[in-house]
Amino acid sequence: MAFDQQARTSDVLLHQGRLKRVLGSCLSWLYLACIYGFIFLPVAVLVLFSFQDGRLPVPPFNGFSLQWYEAVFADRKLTAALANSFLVATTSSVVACTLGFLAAYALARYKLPGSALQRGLLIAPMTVSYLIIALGLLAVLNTFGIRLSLWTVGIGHVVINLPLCFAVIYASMGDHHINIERAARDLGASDFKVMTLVTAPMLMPSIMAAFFLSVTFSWDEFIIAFLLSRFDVTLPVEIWSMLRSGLNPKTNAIGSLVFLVSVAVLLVLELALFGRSRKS
Amino acid sequence: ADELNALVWCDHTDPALIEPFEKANDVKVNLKEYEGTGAGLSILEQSQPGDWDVMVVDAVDVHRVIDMGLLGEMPADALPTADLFPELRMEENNTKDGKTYAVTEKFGYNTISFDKTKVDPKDMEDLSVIWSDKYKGRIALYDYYLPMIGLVQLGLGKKTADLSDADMPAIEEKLSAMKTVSKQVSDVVSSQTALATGEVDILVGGGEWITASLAKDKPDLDWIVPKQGAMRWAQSIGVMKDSKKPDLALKFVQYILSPEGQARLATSSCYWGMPTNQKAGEHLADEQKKALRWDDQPAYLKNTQLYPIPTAELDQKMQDAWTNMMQQ
Amino acid sequence: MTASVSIRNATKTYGPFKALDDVSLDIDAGEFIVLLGPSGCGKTTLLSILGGFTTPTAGSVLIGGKDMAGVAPASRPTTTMFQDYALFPHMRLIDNVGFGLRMRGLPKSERDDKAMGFLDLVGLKSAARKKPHELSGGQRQRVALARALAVDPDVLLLDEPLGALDLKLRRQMQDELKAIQKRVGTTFVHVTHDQEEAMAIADRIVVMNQGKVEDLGAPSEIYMRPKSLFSAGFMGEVNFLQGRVREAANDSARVETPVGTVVLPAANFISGKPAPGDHVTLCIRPEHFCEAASHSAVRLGEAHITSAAFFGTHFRCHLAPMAANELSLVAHMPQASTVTPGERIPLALDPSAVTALAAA
Amino acid sequence: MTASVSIRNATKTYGPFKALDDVSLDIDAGEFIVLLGPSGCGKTTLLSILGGFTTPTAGSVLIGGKDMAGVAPASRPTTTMFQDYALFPHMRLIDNVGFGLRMRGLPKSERDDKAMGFLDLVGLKSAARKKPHELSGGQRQRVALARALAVDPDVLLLDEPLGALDLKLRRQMQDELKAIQKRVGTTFVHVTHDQEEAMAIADRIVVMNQGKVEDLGAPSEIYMRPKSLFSAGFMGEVNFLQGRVREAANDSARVETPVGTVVLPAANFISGKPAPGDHVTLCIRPEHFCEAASHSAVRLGEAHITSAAFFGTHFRCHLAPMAANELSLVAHMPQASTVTPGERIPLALDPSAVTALAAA
Amino acid sequence: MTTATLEQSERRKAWALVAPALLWTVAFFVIPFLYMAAMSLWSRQGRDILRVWNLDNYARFFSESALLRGLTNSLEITLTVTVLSVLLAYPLAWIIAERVPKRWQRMALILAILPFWTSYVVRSYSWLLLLSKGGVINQALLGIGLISEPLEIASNRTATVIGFVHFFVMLLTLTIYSNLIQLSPNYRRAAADLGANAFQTFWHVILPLTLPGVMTGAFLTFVLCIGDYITPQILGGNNELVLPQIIMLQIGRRADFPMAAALSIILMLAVTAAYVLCARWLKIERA
Ligand SMILES: Nc1ncnc2c1ncn2[C@@H]1O[C@H](COP(=O)(O)OP(=O)(O)OP(=O)(O)O)[C@@H](O)[C@H]1O
Ligand SMILES: Nc1ncnc2c1ncn2[C@@H]1O[C@H](COP(=O)(O)OP(=O)(O)OP(=O)(O)O)[C@@H](O)[C@H]1O
Ligand SMILES: [Mg+2]
Ligand SMILES: [Mg+2]
Repeated sequence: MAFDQQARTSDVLLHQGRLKRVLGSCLSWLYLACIYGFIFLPVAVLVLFSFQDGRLPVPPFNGFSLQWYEAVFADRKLTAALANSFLVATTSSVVACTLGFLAAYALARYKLPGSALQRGLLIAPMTVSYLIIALGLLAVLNTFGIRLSLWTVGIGHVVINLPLCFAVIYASMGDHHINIERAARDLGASDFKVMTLVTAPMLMPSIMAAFFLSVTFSWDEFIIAFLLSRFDVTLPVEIWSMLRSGLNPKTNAIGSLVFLVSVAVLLVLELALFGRSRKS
Repeated sequence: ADELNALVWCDHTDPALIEPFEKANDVKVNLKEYEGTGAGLSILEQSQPGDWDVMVVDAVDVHRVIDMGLLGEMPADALPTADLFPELRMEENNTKDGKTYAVTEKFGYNTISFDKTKVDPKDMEDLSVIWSDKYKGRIALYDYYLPMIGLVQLGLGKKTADLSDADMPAIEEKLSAMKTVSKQVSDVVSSQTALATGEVDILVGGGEWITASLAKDKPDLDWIVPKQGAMRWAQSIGVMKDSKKPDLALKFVQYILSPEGQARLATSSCYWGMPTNQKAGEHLADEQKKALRWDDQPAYLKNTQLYPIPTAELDQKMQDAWTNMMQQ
Repeated sequence: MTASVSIRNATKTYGPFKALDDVSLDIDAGEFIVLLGPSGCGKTTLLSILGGFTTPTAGSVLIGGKDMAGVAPASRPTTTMFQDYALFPHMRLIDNVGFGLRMRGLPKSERDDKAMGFLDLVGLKSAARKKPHELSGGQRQRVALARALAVDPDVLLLDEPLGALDLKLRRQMQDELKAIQKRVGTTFVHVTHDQEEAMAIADRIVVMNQGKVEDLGAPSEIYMRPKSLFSAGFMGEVNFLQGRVREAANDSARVETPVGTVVLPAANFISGKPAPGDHVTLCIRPEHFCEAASHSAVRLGEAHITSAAFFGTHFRCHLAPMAANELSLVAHMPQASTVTPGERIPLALDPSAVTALAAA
Repeated sequence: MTASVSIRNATKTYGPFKALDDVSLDIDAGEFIVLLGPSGCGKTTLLSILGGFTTPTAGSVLIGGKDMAGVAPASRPTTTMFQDYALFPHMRLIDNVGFGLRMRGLPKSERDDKAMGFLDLVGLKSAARKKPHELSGGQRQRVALARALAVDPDVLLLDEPLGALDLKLRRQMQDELKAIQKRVGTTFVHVTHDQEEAMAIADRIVVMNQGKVEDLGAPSEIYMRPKSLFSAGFMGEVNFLQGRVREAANDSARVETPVGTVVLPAANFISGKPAPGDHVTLCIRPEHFCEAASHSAVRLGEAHITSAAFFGTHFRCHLAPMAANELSLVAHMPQASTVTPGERIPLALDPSAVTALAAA
Repeated sequence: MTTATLEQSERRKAWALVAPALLWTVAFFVIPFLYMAAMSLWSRQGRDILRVWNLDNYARFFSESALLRGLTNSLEITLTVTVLSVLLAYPLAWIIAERVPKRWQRMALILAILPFWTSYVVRSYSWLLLLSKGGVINQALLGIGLISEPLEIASNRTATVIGFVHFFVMLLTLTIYSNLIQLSPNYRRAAADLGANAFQTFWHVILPLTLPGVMTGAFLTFVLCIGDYITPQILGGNNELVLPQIIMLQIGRRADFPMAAALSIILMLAVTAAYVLCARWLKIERA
């Protein structure tokens, strides 16, 4: 009985604290709802009007139609641009990750003169606007008479992604890995084998993170791709010229497609990575 | 397969136009699109000689390109000059010293487009509506300084061909007034979007090239040539002097000027416009002809003027005036 | 299988700082040597000079009689077991253990067989397909050992292999380590800063301090007859008592201290034969204070107990001798005794257990 | 300044898992209580229930006689010193220590004065303007202590405050902690998993295991008369010997074991009065095997020394009794003795030091 | 002898490893940048580029109000965007880290940055459709009677800012969240324990501790925002030009590379100024 009484008074006390907490969390959820609304509004509209029956992706919604998706798949320029984007994104990311990894490895493991300066230099492009990078490259490529192509776009994308890859991989290269590499060397592995059999696999999570970040950035990058390409263009540039050449829901369709595919890839990755992180 | 590099306006990038030529000649046509002569020349400056085979350029600017030594001569008899609308042969623009460097391929008008249910079409007959307060905040200005300044010149009751330094102060004043009453200054798609969403009701600088492709979905969109007249745009196509494949390039030009090519170009996905070859009419559907207002052309041609042709200094001034207007 | 090690005048400087200062050391084949010393004294530096990860600034290392100068870690007959085990986190245990064999070009089936054998040796055969993060600390340590042994080194270098384990597991692993060393016969050089661990496993202990070797010998030798104050203090709790030699005979000497006079055998004077007038420091371990009743004990008057704490096997007391009130001696009292702070007890000492060093 | 604490039937479940299982505990005002137990036994959970960071699933906490249900951490008369110290890295020491006072609205000059005083208490007055990252581990720990004491709590909760320090520093900080507690008189509830630390500082030790209190009492009580097998094993090394009560008198009982028969005082039977036929487990600490010569000792025949290691104050030996060869007993032999593996020695035992628990 | 060569060969190896990245950065970033800096000192005269060093471009920049306005527009918009984004993203990150149950946090975070993976260009354009007079927002608000006249939120600075904020809220949420969860929960407990209320805990402890992360994110926002061309071009309605748009005009309409270079250098100086202002909070370190 006495215990019961006590439990009840403490319940009352708890209740007052809880009221405040409930109010606080209500506000939190409200904010959450609003901001998610804000974040998803353009995507929702984008997807909705990709099914628009008619030429105008604006209200009112006339009805459901897949015609614009058909149009996307029939558009060989668009599919070519998709392929180009994929090629540029993966290639430039592989190059950026490789260079970033090697540099991070050297700077984290060896004492080199001016290593702070080198780190600064490698990070520097991160603090410069893409437009400036693109213009500088354009001017130099012009001067040397190098023809613009997907390659030059790729070069530009490596420039912007290298600092990113370097920073991410360098950050994960803790001193606690030194002994693991030493152990490998001690057991007879050559420098190359240490790097390929031990260091790189060990850092795979962050290398993959750097790679996917870099793919994301490259995939969506416009200004460099715009200024440094000529005939073969990447998706954002193609979309840009589609947008300039007239209004129609095809852009919505391609935007929605890219979104859905990215989300699918993301989910697969997330499941794979999540599965792993849960194990460890 | 051979490759042909063409520097073009966006209407040429429509596969419906290019693919038949590619198939017929087993070539791949690489297209780079640009907007505005300055941009085109800028691309040419960034290129090596021989990079380009064909170029499309505003008819009024052909001489600029010839003077830079970029365009090559074309055999006049290889071109269907006789089939073109007489007003569009434009010898003074396309030839120099008796040599033909380019040929006009498409034309249309920069004038006033509007939503006829939202504005009084009567008001559109006078160009001064573009700087009057009546439709304040409901006007979009097309973002290309040459035709826009030309329109202002017309609105001031002068001829574009006479445009000189002395006209600039008056023009700048009107530009400023236009900016004040306008909602936005925008490129093709933003203009279309703005018209279609009701963001604005009037587009200054628009014409059939803006409204024709929307005709089906937005039948209320209309355009008019006001009583002061309007700008006529015309684009020419020519072969580059340093082209490594002049024959193929000429073939391409011939294809574009052929009745079939002309019909396709006129109704290209990027924007529609009148074909210069009168025979193209046979290949156009009635509905398309109606959207292009095929039958009204004689009247329009009479009451429209070509873009002004500024000197380099005046061009700079006009651009500055335009930029100033936007920043105001 | 096993080899002797000889370190000659090894010095390692980092800028102006001497991490290792003219160290010489001879290790017999098959010996279990422990390098003992406080953090930063140079133990890891010495070990990595042996392993070839660090090049000495001066001096040389001979393993099995061969000079190791310029020989890369991989080519040395040594293997190192690192403090943090340094297991390859992305490989299964069997691949971890087989890594060295793989580098030596053994075909997969053969190296898997051998790796299995070594996993069996350390009792982890059934976990061969797990990854390191699925193991406990003690199990990881065993895998690291198996991996190091798998390449059949002559000398195994162990850098604080038990540092990360909790006390109980640590004691257990010490026994195992010692047992395995006996079985394989390899020379073990083991680094630790835990003197109990050193005593539990070492054939010989090398006490290091500030880059120098302070003491060297079997565990009991170092504990009972430390050659330096540092060594005495590091091997366990100790009371330092300043004294002066009053009389010196051939086999014993009389030392005057603040708490009384003690006669010590001459053998207990580490720094050489005592002479009258010498200043010495007596090292007295807490457990060497004994009940006055004991026959061989020297009485030193009485002392106050200022504080006492029960430590399981004994009470650890702070004593203030009546003769020198300002001194605070630490003494162990038997578990069975009843000690109450403030109490007065007779103080006595077993002279044979006292070591006399030259005064600092 | 100080207050008593009473925990009544506290239970905390996480889903199906009982982190804390019906724990009741009374702590006197001004007492130094140590919660001792292995990792995961619920020490932190209990502490954070006291601090108010966790709400118990059932049961109640009284501090100074007042029920703490629903009272927020800030309003409780407790302060917690966290395992990772949780010093605010962006504040100077003086601001860290003064933080609690600032939150109570003290004007700056006053709180700086007070903070200075507490920094002085922990010997860090001169570092007042430094930031935490400029300090060593031991110094940080002291700042955390000063910060916790500055708000003048009745009860100070310490979650493994010494866990991150090395052994030597740890022993030193233990002494300081104890001294400070004596000075300020605050009730200390201190969590650790190091039994030496617990013995060195506690007035009373609470031994916990799997969410339950296993044993409770003064250090010597728990060491000498553990109330459970777990408690016996956790407080130090111990030999468990299975036995059976043969005869039971009023004040003693005869227990038969594999190594011989022992007569134990009835008081040594923790689980109640022995009756013939009872199965018991005898807990024998290694130091309780003694020289057979001793008068009170019970002889247990002879034993082989299977291995021996010098441990400074003693030799730690593994013995195989002749009577039960499969057993392995751990015994401590005196420092002065000479033990050689393989040797046969007489085995004897001091029965008064043996505890008998109900067999597991 | 041997020791020296051993160390030398180590060093040579290390150089060989950094060399590719360094060379790439120098060849495709440093040299272009220097080249551009040099070019900004040339000038365009009619059809030719005058390769004589002079300060004409800079002089022109400071004398022509249209150009100068470009910089001030850029700065105003960028600062507004940065501040707004931080103000919106911080609470979001905080709620995800604090209020959302642990196992849903990852999900919530991914959800918050999911639109990142629609094409940037399309997304900006989508905002245009949302914000215009006949667009979804105005129609909806008119429909429920909240407003009687459509809001003027398209084709002006408001639209540009909204478009930018949308993008950077996602970016900042990610960075701020990762900072928040790295904080030991004991900081919060210690503050509460010492008598701080929720607000005080946040103000005195959580905020200062996450400031470096916030500043790093804010600086990145600044850099990316001030250099962006797409959003203002699509959403701004050309009613005011920002520096990148003016730079593109120099190239697109006149091939005036020297002027474009000069404007780029000015843009760069703005970024440098921002960097200097928040440098003491920025950190790129190894774990
Ligand atoms: N690369 C280096 N540069 C400069 N000083 C170093 C370097 N490596 C080690 N030292 C210094 O040399 C001394 C000895 O280091 P070492 O690692 O050998 O100590 P240790 O005895 O292993 O200590 P611990 O028990 O902490 O591991 C230390 O003071 C350390 O700071
Ligand atoms: N929030 C939680 N959710 C689920 N289980 C928990 C939670 N907090 C603690 N536990 C579990 O409760 C048990 C007791 O945890 P507690 O932190 O009290 O242990 P501890 O005795 O302090 O251990 P240590 O010495 O490792 O700190 C552990 O098994 C732990 O996994
Ligand atoms: Mg070390
Ligand atoms: Mg804990």
